[in-house]
Parts: sequence; structure tokens; C-alpha cells
Amino acid sequence: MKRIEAVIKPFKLEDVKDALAEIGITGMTVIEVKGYGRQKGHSELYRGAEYVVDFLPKIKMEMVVEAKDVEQVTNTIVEAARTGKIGDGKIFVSDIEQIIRIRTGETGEEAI
Amino acid sequence: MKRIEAVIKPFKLEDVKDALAEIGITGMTVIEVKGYGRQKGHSELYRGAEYVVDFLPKIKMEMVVEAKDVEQVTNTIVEAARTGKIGDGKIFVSDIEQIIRIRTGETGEEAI
Amino acid sequence: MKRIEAVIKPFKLEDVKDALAEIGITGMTVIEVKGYGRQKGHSELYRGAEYVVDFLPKIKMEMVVEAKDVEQVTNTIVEAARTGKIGDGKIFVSDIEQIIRIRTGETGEEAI
Amino acid sequence: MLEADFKYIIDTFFTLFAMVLIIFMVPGFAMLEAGLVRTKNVTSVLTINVMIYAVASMAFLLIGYTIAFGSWENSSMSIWAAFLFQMAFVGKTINIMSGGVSERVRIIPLAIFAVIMGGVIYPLVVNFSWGADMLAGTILDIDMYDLAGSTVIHSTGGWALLAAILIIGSRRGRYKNGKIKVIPASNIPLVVLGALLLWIGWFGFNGGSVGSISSVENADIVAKTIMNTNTAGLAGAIIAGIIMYIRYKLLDITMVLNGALGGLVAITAGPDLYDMYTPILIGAIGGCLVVFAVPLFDKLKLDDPVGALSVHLVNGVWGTLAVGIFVDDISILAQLKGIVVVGVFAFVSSFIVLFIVNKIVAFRADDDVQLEGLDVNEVGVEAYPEFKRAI
Amino acid sequence: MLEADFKYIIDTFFTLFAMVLIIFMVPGFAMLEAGLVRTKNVTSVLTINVMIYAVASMAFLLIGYTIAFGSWENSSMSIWAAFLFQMAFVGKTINIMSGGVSERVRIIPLAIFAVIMGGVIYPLVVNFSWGADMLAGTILDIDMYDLAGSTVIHSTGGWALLAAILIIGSRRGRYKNGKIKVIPASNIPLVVLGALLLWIGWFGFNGGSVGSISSVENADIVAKTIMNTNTAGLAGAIIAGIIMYIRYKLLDITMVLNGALGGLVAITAGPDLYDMYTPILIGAIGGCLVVFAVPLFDKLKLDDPVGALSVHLVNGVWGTLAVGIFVDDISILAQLKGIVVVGVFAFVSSFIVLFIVNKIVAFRADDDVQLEGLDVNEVGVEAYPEFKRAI
Amino acid sequence: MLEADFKYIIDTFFTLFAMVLIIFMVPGFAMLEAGLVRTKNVTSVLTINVMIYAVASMAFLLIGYTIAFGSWENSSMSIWAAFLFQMAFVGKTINIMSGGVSERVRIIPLAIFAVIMGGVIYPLVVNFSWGADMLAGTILDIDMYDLAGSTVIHSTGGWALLAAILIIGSRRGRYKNGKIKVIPASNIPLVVLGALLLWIGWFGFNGGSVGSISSVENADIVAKTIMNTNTAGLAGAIIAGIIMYIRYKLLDITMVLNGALGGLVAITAGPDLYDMYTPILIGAIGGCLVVFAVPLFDKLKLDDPVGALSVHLVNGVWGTLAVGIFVDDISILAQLKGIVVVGVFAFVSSFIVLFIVNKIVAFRADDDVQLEGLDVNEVGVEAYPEFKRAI
Ligand SMILES: Nc1ncnc2c1ncn2[C@@H]1O[C@H](COP(=O)(O)OP(=O)(O)O)[C@@H](O)[C@H]1O
Ligand SMILES: Nc1ncnc2c1ncn2[C@@H]1O[C@H](COP(=O)(O)OP(=O)(O)O)[C@@H](O)[C@H]1O
Ligand SMILES: Nc1ncnc2c1ncn2[C@@H]1O[C@H](COP(=O)(O)OP(=O)(O)O)[C@@H](O)[C@H]1O
Repeated sequence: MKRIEAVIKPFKLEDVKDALAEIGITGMTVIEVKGYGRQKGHSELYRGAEYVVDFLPKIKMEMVVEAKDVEQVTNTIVEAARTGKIGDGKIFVSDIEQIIRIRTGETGEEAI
Repeated sequence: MKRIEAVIKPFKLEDVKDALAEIGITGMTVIEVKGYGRQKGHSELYRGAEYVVDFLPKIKMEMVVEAKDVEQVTNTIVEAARTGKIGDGKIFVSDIEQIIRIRTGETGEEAI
Repeated sequence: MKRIEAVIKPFKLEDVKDALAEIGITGMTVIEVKGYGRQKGHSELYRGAEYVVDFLPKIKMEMVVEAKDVEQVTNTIVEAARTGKIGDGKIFVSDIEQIIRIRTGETGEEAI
Repeated sequence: MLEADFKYIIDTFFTLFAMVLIIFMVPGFAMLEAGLVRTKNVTSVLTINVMIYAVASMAFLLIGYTIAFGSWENSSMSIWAAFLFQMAFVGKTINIMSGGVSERVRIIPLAIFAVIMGGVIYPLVVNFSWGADMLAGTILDIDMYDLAGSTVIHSTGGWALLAAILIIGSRRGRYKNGKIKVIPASNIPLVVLGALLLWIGWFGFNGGSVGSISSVENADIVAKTIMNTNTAGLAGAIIAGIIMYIRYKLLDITMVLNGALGGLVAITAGPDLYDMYTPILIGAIGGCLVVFAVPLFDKLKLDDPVGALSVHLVNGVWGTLAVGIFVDDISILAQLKGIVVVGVFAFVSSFIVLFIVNKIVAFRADDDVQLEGLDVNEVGVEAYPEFKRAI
Repeated sequence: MLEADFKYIIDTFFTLFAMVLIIFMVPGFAMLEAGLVRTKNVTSVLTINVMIYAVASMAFLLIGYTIAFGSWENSSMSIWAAFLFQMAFVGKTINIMSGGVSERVRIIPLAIFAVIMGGVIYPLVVNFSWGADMLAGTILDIDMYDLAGSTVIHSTGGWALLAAILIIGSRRGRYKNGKIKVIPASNIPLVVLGALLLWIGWFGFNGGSVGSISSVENADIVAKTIMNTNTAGLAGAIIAGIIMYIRYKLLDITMVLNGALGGLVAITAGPDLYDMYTPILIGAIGGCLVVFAVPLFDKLKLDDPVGALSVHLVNGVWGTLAVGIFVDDISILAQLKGIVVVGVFAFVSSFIVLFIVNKIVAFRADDDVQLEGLDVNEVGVEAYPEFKRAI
Repeated sequence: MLEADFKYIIDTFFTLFAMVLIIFMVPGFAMLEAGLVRTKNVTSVLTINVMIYAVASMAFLLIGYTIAFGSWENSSMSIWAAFLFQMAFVGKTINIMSGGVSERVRIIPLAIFAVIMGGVIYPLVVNFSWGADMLAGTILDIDMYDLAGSTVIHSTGGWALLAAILIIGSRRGRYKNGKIKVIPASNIPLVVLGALLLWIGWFGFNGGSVGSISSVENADIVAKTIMNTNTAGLAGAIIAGIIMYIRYKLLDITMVLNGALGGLVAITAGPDLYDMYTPILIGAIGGCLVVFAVPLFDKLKLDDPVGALSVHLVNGVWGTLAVGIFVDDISILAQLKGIVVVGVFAFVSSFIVLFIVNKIVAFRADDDVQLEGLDVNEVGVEAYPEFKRAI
């Protein structure tokens, strides 16, 4: 089983979720994060003093999927999340050894 | 060393934490997340218009433990977090290569 | 490629970010978390009743780097984040199999 | 111009002024309670506050005022101003009660109760004490001095709350395995804003209760009433702050504000009768009572998220007694009789009505609903959807 | 003392009192709108509210008052009080308009429009209806009864809003693929606080519009005006709550408050003329209209984040007609004529001005700016930087 | 009725009205400051605001009023109303000072200072300028015109703040390695709400300071005072907005509000004396002064999180001078003398008292405490525990 983490632009969340649902991915966990990268921040003001906000709001989606689905899932995310502008985000894939469904105690792929 | 991530219902946090403390797990990091899964969301209103809230509030606990403790820890979490109702959440186990305690520079199991 | 996760004291974020930028690390994702560990919480009051707040505010930084950079990065973080007082936090290193830049579709180290 | 006309005009204006100040207590209670409950119950508590104002005021307009005062007549000021001033009081009694059962009470049964409380129960209390007085001549006739309602408003609301807590029970998970779980306030700026708006409203509440500002004497009484009201609030806040600091080396603002409100309730029965120093004592005792009553009610497992029993019931009784203690011409016994007659009536009648309504539509939200939060289940609107949903 | 002096003094004082209540509508609108929009647009909407008060009031001071009333003279009260009372109204009209184009309107062109609306358009409406009356003797002369501005303030603002929505368009992503995306409010306590401050402000708005409290008769009219105003608000809230509950088994507070405001707008044309029960009917119909108008405007793709068209335009019209329907001496036709003349003038003149300003400085923020939020792009200040930024 | 009685009644009523408006400045300052500081210090700042009102008012009641005015007597209105009006001022001076040392000042020493400032220092300033005048006949006798306290309230508070900043120092991490770290406001809706409540309070502050509304002449002066007060606020807001827009193409609302408050402070010395246009100039200059003073104080490393030095001290001085400049009968020199005498006294006495108190209980919270936030360490209550704790 693999964990896919995608850092995306917040307003793309719904599109990505819908695209994933269409290919049968219905479990995921979503986190509000701040991202720092090539996309530059902007200046803000406070009583006439400027300061730079480096960290931009992003959404991180985490989902564990069967190994064989990884490519389809990442392709789907890339397609749904892309705007073509800088800051679109990243996808990270890593390994998961075990997964347990708390409600039933099921483990492994059945628990996804 | 293994990383155990548990997505649970928010009101179970204290119970799980206490149960883990009893078996000697005293380090963990907790994140407020939103979960999407089999548990269905609910409708909300705004000036008479309905809309569906898909993402439900969950808590994600992350803890790195020695490999030998994984089973005891996951069992403890399952027991403490289970309500038997849909949406109880998942536990994910993955590998951690290295861990460092910032304060002392200790590494490996000593740093857990 | 490796994922480095660092749980640090919130007010150290800027120092750590600047130190990392100096060694060429310019991509990272930051999450507000609550930590539970050896550092003890404190009592708070509510209408004259005391209760203990166990979970302390921490910041978790996540960054994926080339395997060869791991040591330099962790050293930099330890240096910049250390206060020497309890609760300074931890660094976790784990493996990442794949990484994709959503904007361009680049993969692997080019996408970092 | 006739002196009577002058008085009529000025007192109408003054009463409208006082009424407006009292209406600031509507956002006052709303903000206070919205700040004190958990995020997941904030919209619910706000909806209750708006609903109470709407429903209870309407009930008072349609039947309550007639029950309380017999007729729609007034020669000293515009009857409409007199009505508005009385109407502004109604919601307060129910607010006191609703606040104390926050985070588990459902809105529809509460609305039904608000109709009955605003339309009948509270008007009857007013009838006995300030109004047409249907008990006149009977053994139950009340001769208590209660200028602005330490008993008529505050204990009445408090007794109704006690009945409600007995019927509705405590919040899920509040008392578990013999331990008391502390459930902290979610938004302190709103708590402070609400408490300060209540404080300002009190100037209208007590000042307006003098009933007239249109003679030199009355102008003095009104000004002194407002001054003494304020002084008691100051003293209540200070004493609660001192006790908190001595005990914890911390200045728990939630208790300081409860102390202030306790002092304000305590002065309400006789702010016009005291010299300028007595309110310091009365308010300070009021503040102390709150500090000690809050944990006491918790020990009795009477779960009151906003401290309304301590602030309104305990200090309503204390304030009414205080007039008997500190003012020469006022008999403590008469005060006591008033407290008891009103208390018994308010508690028993509220209990019966709550009990019956509860059989028809349960007041208490299920444990599951309480877990998820009442906002989603009762109102369908989350208070801060973005902050919580994070997306 | 001369009776005239007495009247002058009392009416100056009373008008200042009423003016202060209306000024509470400035934070009222600001909090209401700050609560209704998304977090990323909160500062922007707050800035607009402050800016409108500053800019429109200044324009009214410099030219608007003269346009509306011809001369700076008043013998029944201090001219400065009279001015302040009228000035307090100006911003409201523009607030109504600005609220409805929230979350995509840029501040600078809006400020330009506020100058023209506060300095010329609104003053001309006042001139026709309450003021110097330049249309007197012409075929367009208005003989409508509109005590406190159901038409003059509320529909005027509503018509300007309609013109603005037509020119500015809807928020990015609001109507997509034939579906309506619900965009919920970000902070319900602020919504409730704002609505209740507006409610209180209405007492000054309508009560003060009687123009004098200094005779027994006028004191009665003022008090009754305030009472009837309040009653209509109560009825609007109750009916909206009932409809929501029947339809959804939920007490959608955002609709309840809109219902209350709808009732308040509806009563505004003639609160002094009704008996104490009629406002229940007028307010209830007002509340219903809001409940049905909100989805209707959405079907027409008129994107109005705060419901201002339903509350102010629809009920402004209804309230003005209601006077004709429920009051014997008032002709429905005269009311209708007033509605139409003011409506046509307000809509057309606003449209033209908005159109021209829009050519010079675009009103609408780019889609990218809307995505990121107007706060960062227009004001440079985030509303809750820490909550959102989490660091 | 006797004319004297009429005047007594009306002026008592009017003064109570003005007093109530000023009390709205208590939530006003509280919300403004709660919005301006970081989340971790919000409860602390709120507690300080409540504490100051309680403690300083009580000190003024017990000794301050007597020091300021010599005797508790008043024949033109109820002494209690006169007292309340004066009492409402006291807290403001200390609020000005406390706001500027937010985010590092500890509450207990501040409470001790509030007792001394409210009980002695401020009453002495009043004594010299508006009150019993113990300096009469000496070379220091002040003959300044300062209707509502540009100098007596605002600069006095500002001088005390300057002394406090010198003793307490800046916030941890504010000036590091020669750089100024910007620390943005945490909650803009609260900032706007607070500023607007202050604005409304100002109507009572300045209007009430006329002292009487009970003659045709005074009614005019009161109304004009309120009008001019408002106008200066408008001008201050507009000018600050224009400067911000020119410099940054952004409408920094925090500066716009500071500009408005600067205009309001500047007009406070003589709003009754100007024609209706002069306040535009005075307020606009006031707004400019704020815009330029804020970065200046930062360059001087005088760390003032709410901008109180720029708003209250700078404009207090400017406003007092302005009376000398724009009003024929008023001597600039007399104004200057007043500014200097009050300034020297306020600064020196505050400095000494702060210095001594600081030796006994340190004003400054440790760096560690500042890092964790004062709320947890001083009050024990977090402002938004759920939002921050996320669980
Ligand atoms: N090496 C990295 N490790 C973790 N997260 C990263 C890394 N690089 C980028 N990110 C995340 O991806 C987001 C987008 O990256 P950025 O460099 O701004 O643009 P792009 O996605 O177009 O390459 C960042 O805001 C950050 O959250
Ligand atoms: N494949 C997955 N990857 C990541 N998180 C998941 C996945 N499936 C479920 N979750 C998380 O677990 C939570 C509970 O899952 P759900 O399917 O609703 O019920 P259950 O736990 O009873 O199977 C979800 O809200 C989500 O946060
Ligand atoms: N085993 C663990 N797994 C995950 N997070 C941990 C673990 N131990 C500690 N942490 C995180 O590190 C933070 C600091 O740890 P703590 O034990 O308090 O002090 P120290 O860093 O000095 O050892 C904790 O608040 C928690 O967020």
C-alpha cells in the first residue's frame, strides 16, 4: 500500500476530490497547511509598515491506496489540480506497511 | 522505528492519549484534520440554501515508536478509539529511518 | 529522496526557515500542530476551575530533499531550532519513493 | 406649557432612552453566551437569544402586558413607552434561564417555553409585585421593595433555570466518574463585549425603573441609581479579581466578569435607597457569592455553563435581602416573604410547564447531537465554518 | 421659559439621541457584512464600511445637504442636530448597495460612487420626497407617505444595488455549470451582533424621523413608532423561523435575521400610522418576502451575498405600498407613484454613474484577486492572519 | 415649573446620556486592543481593560473626585450625574497608556498604577485645568481652552504612556539587529468594532463636555460640538486613506482608523468654537500627523502596539494648539503653557510613580512569558482555546 500526499492550491480541493471520487477513491484526510516554495509571497501592511508573507495557504490531501492504483491516482490529481501557474504544488508517494480500520479491526487492503 | 498515524474522532483524543500514556507512550504530535470517507457528511444551510459538508472534523495523531511496540500501540489505539459506528478512523504504520532530538542531538531510539 | 519532518517551537519557524534557505532548501510545507511529550503543559482557569492543558503548540515542517542532503539539512535544523530547553522537538527522516511537480509533471529529484 | 405635559414628554423620552439601553442587553447576552460555549454550539446559542427576544416579546405584547398590568393605560408617560420598557425586561428572565442550559437544550421546546414564560409566568410575577397585584388582600400579598428586579427578574429567571437544569440534566461528559470536566469558553473577546454591553444595559434597567426623571428629586434619584448600580459592578469585579489572584496568582477574567455581574444583580433591588458607599459592600459581597457559588453548584452537579445560577439566582436573593438589611424603613421579613412567594411560584410553575413541554418535545439533545454540536443539528449553520473546516 | 425654547431644546436633544442610535448602524452594517463574507474578504468589507461612512458623510456635508434641503436653516431645533440626523442616513443607502456586491467589488471605484451617491443622487431623492421638492408642481411631484424611508432609503439603496450587480456581475465561481454554489458566512457571532445593532439603530431611524418629541402628541407618536418598528422586526424574525423550520427542521439563523430586517424595512414607511397589531402583519409579510425573494434572485443569477435586494429593495417597495393598503387616508396610487418615480430615478442615475465610473476604474476585481481574497489585494491586511496562517 | 428646575432635569438627563455614550468606550478600547494584539495576548489585554475601568473608577470615587473638584456639590444638575460623567473620563487616560504597553505589561503593577493615576495624578491634572484649580494665582496657573480634553485626557494619557514605554521597554523581538519586526493585528473585525464604538463614545465625550443643553444657545453648541467632532473624524480617516493609497495602492484599514481617531483627538480641545469647515482641516492634519508619527516612534524604538502615542499624545498637543491658531480670542501662548504645564506634570509624576512601582513589582513580563503569551501566564485563560488548540 502506498501513501499519496498532494499539496495543492486550496480552491482546487473540490475539483480534485470529485475527480478522485470518479476513479473510486473515497477515503482521504485533508489538512490546512502553509507552503513555502518558488511561488513568491506578497507584502502586507500593518499601520503603514510593510512586511512579507512568505507562507501561502495550501491544502494537503493524504490518501492511502493500493500500490497498483498509484499511477492512476497521481495522474488524476495532476490533471485536476493543475492551473499551470507557479505554486500548483507537489505530490509525494511513500510506502505504508500496515493499515487498520479502527471500527472493525480489518487490516491491509481491506481497511483502505 | 515506526511511525504510527491514527485518524480518530475528535472527542476520542483524550481517551486515546490516556490509554497510550498507560502503556508508556508519552510522545506524540496531534493535528486537526478533515476526513472524507464512508461516513457521510451532512447538509448545512445558508440563507435557506442547502449544501453538503463532505469533510468531517477528525484528529490525526502521529507517534514514532520502537518497531517492537507497534502492535501493542495499535491495539491500544483501536480499543480506545472504537465506538463501533462508521467513521471511527484508520491507523497507518510506516517506516522511519532516523529520528533526532533537537535539544540534545540524540538520535535513534534514544530520541523517541 | 527523503522526507524530513521537524517538530519545533513555533517562534523558531522563521530562524529555521532562514537557515534552510541559506543552504539552498527553498521548498517546504508547514503545519500547525499540538505536541505532547516530556515538556509539561500548564494549568488554565475557567471560572475559577483549574484544568491542565497537555498539548502545546508546535510547528511541523515537512520537506522532501535529495538523500545526499539529509545530514546537512538535519544539522541545520538542529542548530537553528535548539534553545536547549525541554520541548525543542524532534526530527524524523523517512523514505519517499516518488515526487511529482503538478505544474509541469516533472518527477523525481527535478520535482523537489 | 403645562407641567404635566412637560413631565409626560420628558418621561416618555427618558423611558425610551432607558429602553434602548436595555435592548443593548440582547446583543449583550448573545455575545456573552456565544463566547462562553464551545464553537460547535455557538450558532445554536445565538439563535436561542434572537428567538427568545422575538417570541417572548411578542407573547408579552399579545397577552403578557395585560396579565401584568391589567390595562393599557398610563397618564404619566406614553403608554407605548411604558410598554416598551416593560417588554425589554421579559426576554432577560428567559435569557437567564436559557444561558444556564446551553450546549444541550433544543431550540423548539425552548421557544414553546419562552411563549409561556413571556406570556404568562413572568407577567404573573410582575402582577404580584409591581403590577395590578391580584394577590392584594390575600395572605400572599407581597410588600417587598425591589426597584428593578433582583427578585422579579433575576431570581425568577434563576428559579426557572434551576427547574430546567433538574429536568434537562447536565451536558454530556461534564460529570464523569466523579470528576468534573472543565469546558472552557471558546471566545473571550465576545465574553467581554457581552458582559460590558450588559453592564451598560443595566444603567437603563435600573435607572429607567425609577419611572420618572421629570422632577428635580427624581432626576437625583435616577442619577444616583445609575451611579450606585455602576459602583456595585465595580466592587463585584474587583473582589472577584482579588480572590482569583490570591488563590491562583492569575486574574481569571471569566470570574471577574461574573463577579461584576453578580454585583450588578445584587444592587438591583434598591440602588435608589443607598448612600454612595453601601453599594461597594453590597457589590463586593455579590462578587464573593459568585466566586463561592460557582464551584458549589458544580459540586451539586447542577451544570450551568454560563454561571447564571450564581450570578442571577444567588445574587437576586442576596440583593433583595440587602435592601432589608441596609435600609431602615424596609423590613427584612417583607423582603424575605417576597423572595419566597416569588421563588416558590416561579420555580413550581416553571417546573410544571417545563415538565409538560418536555413530555411533548424533549428539551435535551441526544448525546450524539451534543457530540457533533447543536449548531449542525438544530440550526444547520456553523459559527465559524472556515476556521474549523480549514478549507 | 418660552414653550418654543423648550421645544427647541428637547427636540435638539432628542434628535441627537436618535442620530447616535443610527450611527450604531455603522458598526452594525460593518459587523453584519464582515460576518457574512468569507474570511479572505473580511477586511475589505470592513474597509468599505468605514470608507463609506467617511466619504459619503463628507460629501453630504459639503454639497448633499444643500441639494436636499436648499438651505441650512431650521427653527424647530438646532440646524446642526438636523444636519447630523440627515447625515446619519446617507451612508445607509450606500451600505445597502455595497453589501450586495461584496466579495468582488473594488474599493476605489466604490469610494468614487459613494461621493456621487452621497453628494448628489441620494440628496436629489430626498429633495423630491422629504426636502426642498424641486419637482413640486410638475407631473412627477411625489405625494407619497414615507416616514423614515422604506422608499427613500431602502429601495433607493436597493435600486442602486441592482444597477451595480448588473454592471459588476456575480462572484467568481458562484454560478457554474448551471449550479449555484453556496458560499456560507464565515463568522455568525458577528452577523448576529451586526443585525442586532441595526435593529437598535432602527429605533433612532424611525423614532427620530417623527421629527419632534416635544408635545404630548408627538411623544406618543414617537413611542408608538418605535414600538411598531420593533413589532414588525419581531414578526419578520418569527415568520422566517417558522418557514425555515417547516421546510428544513432547522432554524437557519441567517434567514431569521434577514426576516427580521425585512420586517423592519417594511414597517419603515408608516410606523406612526398603524395600530399596535397591524405591524405584526406587515412585518410577517416582510419576513415571508425575504424568504421567497432570496432564492428567486439567485435563480435570476443576481448574486447578492448579504441578501440586500430581498431585505431592502423588495421590502422597501412592500412597506411603502403597505401604508396605502392599511391606512385609510393614504392613496395607494400616490404611494405607487412615489415608488416608481424614485425607483426609476435611483436606478437610472445609479446605473449611468456606475457605468461611467466602471469605464474609468473597473469595479470588479479579477478572478485571481477574488481567489486570493480582496483583503490582500485591496487593503493589504488580513482579517485573522494568525488563525489562517497558523504560524 | 421653575426654569432652574427644568434646566436641572434636562441637564441631568443629558449628562447621563453623554456618560452612557462614553461608557461605550470601555468595550470600544477593549475590542480595539483585543483586535490589535496577537492571539496569545488577547485575554490579557481584555482583562487589563476591565480591570482599569473597575479600579480607576473606584479610586476616582473614593478620592479622585474630591481632589479634582474639591467638593461634592453641583447646583446645575444632579451631583451624581456630574460625578458619573467625570468618572467616565478617568479610565480613558489610563487606557491610552495601557494600550501602548500591550503585549508585555503585567497586570498587577498596572492595577497599582491605575489606582494612583485614577485616584491622584489625573485628578490633579483636572484640578489645575477644569476643576478646583489649586494653581490659581501662581505662575503655573493654566488658562488654556480645552473643552473635552485634548490635553487633559489625551496628552495626559500619552505622556504617561511615554514614561511607561521608557521604563518597560519594547516587546521581545520587536527591534532586532537594527530591524523592525512588524507584528500584525490578529482580529480586524474587533479593531473596527472598537474604533467605531470609540467614535460614538466621542459624541458623548465632547458633546457632554459642553456641560448643558438646557438653553437654546447651549443646545446649538452641543449639536455643533458633536457635528464638528464627527467631521474631524471623517477628515482624519479620509486623509489617512488617501496617503496610504498613494504610497502603497492599498487602503490599510488599521491606518485609516488611526487617522480617524487622530482627527477625533485633535478636535477635542475646541469643537464648540469652530465653524463647520475648520474641523475638516484640523482633522485632516490630525490624520496626517498619525501617518507620519507612527513610523517615527518606531524609528525611535518606542514600541507602541496600538499607536497610542501618535493618536493621543501628538494629536492631543496639536488639537490644543489648533484652538489657539484657529480661534481669535484664544491665545496660542496660553494654550502652549497649558500643554507644557500639564505635560511636564503628567510625564514627571507618571514616571516617578511607574519607576517606584516597577521596583516593587516589575511591569515587564519575562521574555519567556512574552513568548508563550501573557494570557496563559497572567490570566490563565486563552482567548480562543479551540481555534488555537485545534482539538
Ligand atoms: N521540497 C518540498 N518539500 C515539501 N513541500 C514542498 C517542497 N517544495 C514545494 N513544496 C510545497 O509545494 C508548494 C508549491 O511549490 P512551489 O515551489 O511554490 O511551486 P510549484 O508547485 O509550481 O513548483 C509549496 O508551497 C510547498 O507547500
Ligand atoms: N484511504 C484513506 N486514506 C487516508 N485517510 C483515510 C482513508 N480512508 C479513510 N480515511 C480517514 O479515515 C476517516 C474514517 O473513514 P470512514 O471511511 O469514514 O469510516 P471508517 O473508519 O468507519 O471506515 C476518514 O474521515 C478519513 O479521514
Ligand atoms: N515519539 C514521538 N512521536 C511523535 N512526536 C513526538 C514524539 N516525541 C515527541 N514528539 C514531539 O516533539 C515535541 C517535543 O518533545 P518533548 O518530549 O516535549 O521534548 P524534547 O523535544 O525536549 O524531547 C512534542 O511536543 C511532540 O510534538
